[in-house]
Amino acid sequence: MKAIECIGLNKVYGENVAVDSLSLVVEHNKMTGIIGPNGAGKTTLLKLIAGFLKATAGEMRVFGEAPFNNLRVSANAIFIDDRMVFPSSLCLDDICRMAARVYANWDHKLARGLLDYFALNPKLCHAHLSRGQKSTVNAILGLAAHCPLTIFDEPTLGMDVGVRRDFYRALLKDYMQHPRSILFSSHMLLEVEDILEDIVLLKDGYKVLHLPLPQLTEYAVGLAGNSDALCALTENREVLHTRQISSCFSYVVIKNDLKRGDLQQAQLSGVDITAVPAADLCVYLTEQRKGGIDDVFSQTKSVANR
Amino acid sequence: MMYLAKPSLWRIVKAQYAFKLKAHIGVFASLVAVNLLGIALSLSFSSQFGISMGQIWLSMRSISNEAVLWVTVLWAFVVAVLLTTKDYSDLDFTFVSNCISHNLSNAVLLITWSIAAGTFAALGAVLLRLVAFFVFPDDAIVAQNVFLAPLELVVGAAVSSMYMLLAGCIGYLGGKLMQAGSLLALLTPLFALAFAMLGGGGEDVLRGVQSITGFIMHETSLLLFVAKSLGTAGLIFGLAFLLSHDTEVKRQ
Amino acid sequence: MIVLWLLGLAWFGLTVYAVGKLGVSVTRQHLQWLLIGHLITLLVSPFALHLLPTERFAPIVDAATLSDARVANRELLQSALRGRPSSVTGVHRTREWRFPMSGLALTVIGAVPQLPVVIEHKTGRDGIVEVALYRTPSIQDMVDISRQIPLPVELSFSVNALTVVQPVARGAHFLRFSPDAPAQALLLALEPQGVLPSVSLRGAQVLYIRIPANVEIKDPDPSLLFVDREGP
Amino acid sequence: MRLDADTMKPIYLQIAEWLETQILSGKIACDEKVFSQYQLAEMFNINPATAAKGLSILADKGILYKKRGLGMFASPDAKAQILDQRKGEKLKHLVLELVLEAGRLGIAEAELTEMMRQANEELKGEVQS
Repeated sequence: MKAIECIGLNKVYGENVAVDSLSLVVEHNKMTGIIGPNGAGKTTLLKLIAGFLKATAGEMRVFGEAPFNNLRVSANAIFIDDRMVFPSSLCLDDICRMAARVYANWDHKLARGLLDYFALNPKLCHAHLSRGQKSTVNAILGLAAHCPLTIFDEPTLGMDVGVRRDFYRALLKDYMQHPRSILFSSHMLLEVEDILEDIVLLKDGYKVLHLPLPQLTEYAVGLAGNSDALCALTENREVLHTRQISSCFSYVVIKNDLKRGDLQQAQLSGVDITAVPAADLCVYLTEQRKGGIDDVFSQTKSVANR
Repeated sequence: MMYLAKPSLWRIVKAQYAFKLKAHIGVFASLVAVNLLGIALSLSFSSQFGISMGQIWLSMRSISNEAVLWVTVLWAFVVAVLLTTKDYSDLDFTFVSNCISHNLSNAVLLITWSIAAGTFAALGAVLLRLVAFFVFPDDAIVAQNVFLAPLELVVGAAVSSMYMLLAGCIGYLGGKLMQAGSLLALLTPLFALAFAMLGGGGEDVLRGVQSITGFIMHETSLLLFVAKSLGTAGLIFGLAFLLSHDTEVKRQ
Repeated sequence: MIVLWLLGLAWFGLTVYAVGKLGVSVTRQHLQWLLIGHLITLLVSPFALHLLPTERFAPIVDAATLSDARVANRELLQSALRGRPSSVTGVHRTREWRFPMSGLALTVIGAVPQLPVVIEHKTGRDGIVEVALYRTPSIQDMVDISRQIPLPVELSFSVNALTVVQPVARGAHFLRFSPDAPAQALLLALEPQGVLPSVSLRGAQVLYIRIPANVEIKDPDPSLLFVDREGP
Repeated sequence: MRLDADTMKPIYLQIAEWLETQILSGKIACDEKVFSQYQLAEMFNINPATAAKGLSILADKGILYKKRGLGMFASPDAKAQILDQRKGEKLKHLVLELVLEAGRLGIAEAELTEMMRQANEELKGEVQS
């Protein structure tokens, strides 16, 4: 069963194209990370999926139905972000009770247990919480709702490291006990990559790739060594990232289509072959800037030397 | 695998209504404040005239509860506009909602608030009399219209509630217009004005407005009055609903 | 009244200050209590209204009473002159004084305009001067305002001289309520209830003095009137 | 239990290696049931799908076998297989290093084999004496 299916999805705000002919299929009961730099269209895509926004063009199906303004999709999805609106006069307990009324699978014991664990008094007002506490409460709501489609849009903003770690573990355990489709957007892939199954990488509103995480780690390799040797190796290959380390030594990331012979050749010419961490790869794949930050400094230096 | 929930619209509307009623308790508190304000205004803006009877000066102070009524009508309007603003509007979409359930629960909420406001306004007239007793301790009280008959109170509450509902629906429509796009909100009154100018001057429009208000206000049967006001309110609300049916949830 | 307003204003200001400065958070419970309290006040007020002292009410007169009052107004002096000031319906004896006297001559000082003084010789010689103030209702716009404007006449008696003190000009304040506006719109049609006719009826007054048979009025003022007894 | 986040090795490979080490050290005996993907996910705080990939690598190599409905079990020859594989990998790597170094030093192939033979004899002698 497909949880999400979109074909040629477009979302335009005035001049700004937030989502650009995006096609995506997410199978049900997968934990998928939506990764991309700021402004890649993550939030817009998630809001389109949650049915908050209306697509400008293209088709979008969530559990087989168009999500915009759809009560059935809304009842089966929860959207967690740091801009969730809560009435300031109600306490956390009231909010939980409301969630219990509208979400069929609401797990009250889990909600209570998590609130208790994070030392959040159910009698507290949402308005009186700190930013991190608010994020924690939102995340708890997202977990306890047990929605077939659970969307977390940067849920950890403001949480400190310990809480973040606990939350990731809670998410993983809850996911294993109650498998469901989870979308998790973050620009900090490093922290969450272990618990994700698939990754959708976005850039400028389009999909760069959609791969299971193990495949992503094999997607590219890093080559470090003599620039000349690297040149020979990278000829006719897709170079994803280059970094000049010294005048004759550089680091290149290429798409992993090396054959056994190539590996041998590399080793013989003194080139180190390393795996590229998924988080780094995502950065390389979505880099908008030309070159690296080092180039800025080398340019200013050459100007100064002149 | 988790089963997919089949929500019933009515259940969601009920939950949203109960949630908002509880969440917006401040609205009721403001109603109390407005009620007291109306009473204070009624007391301070009482009309007064004097006559002299030989050596004796007679002064007659007239107190009307109209201030209570109009302040409450204004309250109903403002509250309805407020209900369409982002913070209030997005509240539904935190959890399960669509436009229909959102608007329906708002409608029920407006009806509840209108009935409360109407009742408050009608009973406020009684409280006004009681307060006036103590605020003007030296005045003799003309024993007319002091005691309101139960029927008068009930009819007063019902009629006031309808005024509140109408004001609320107009406010809701205005708020939704504003949310739909500031341009449209700006243009609507301009168009109306231009239309009035071209279509035979302001007097016709005034007469039109009068005939509309007269259609509702000058009704002698309570049932017909309620039916007419409910119909008009429903019409206005329906317009607001159609206007906001395709609105996106921005949540920011 | 101004003091009351100032007090209210001060209370309001203090509350706002306290909430703002001391950070007293207004919780839902507070608001609930405020709401419940106000609702109870509203619901109780119709009953509380009935507990108010009736002395402060100025009753509305009906057409019959009005015409009675008109007749009484016209005929008070006449009937007083005939020795029966209270014989007309609607005439009230509002004040009475009794003064014991020793001499045989009484001086009445200070005639007040609009206050005829009628003197009657009693048949007995009990040595007591009885004074009574009679009046007919004052009606303004169908409201009986007599009670609220008692004639401020004072009498003093010393050494066989009765002094009528000039009434001090004073005001009477009335409060009236308009009918409930929204209910009126409908109920007016149900039972027509026009505006009260604007009648202004000033009540007539008579100071009626009864003196013992053996007492004479000294230096009779031309404005003093004497009971003109017809028959026995 | 934690995985080494600093290493460049993908997690599923680390899982596979960890399981191999468990088998080598005898903590998991032959024909014994190994951890399920969910147990592994819990232990290492990773997605169960990633853990499953680690298991499937071992299954592909024949170190684990699947019993339908029961889970994954260590093969009877799991230990030997792992030993073989590690030997092969390590030795191959060392030999490559040796050949590369010899090339840089300009040592001919015959000389290199002679050196290896000598080293082997010396070792034997030491062991005997």
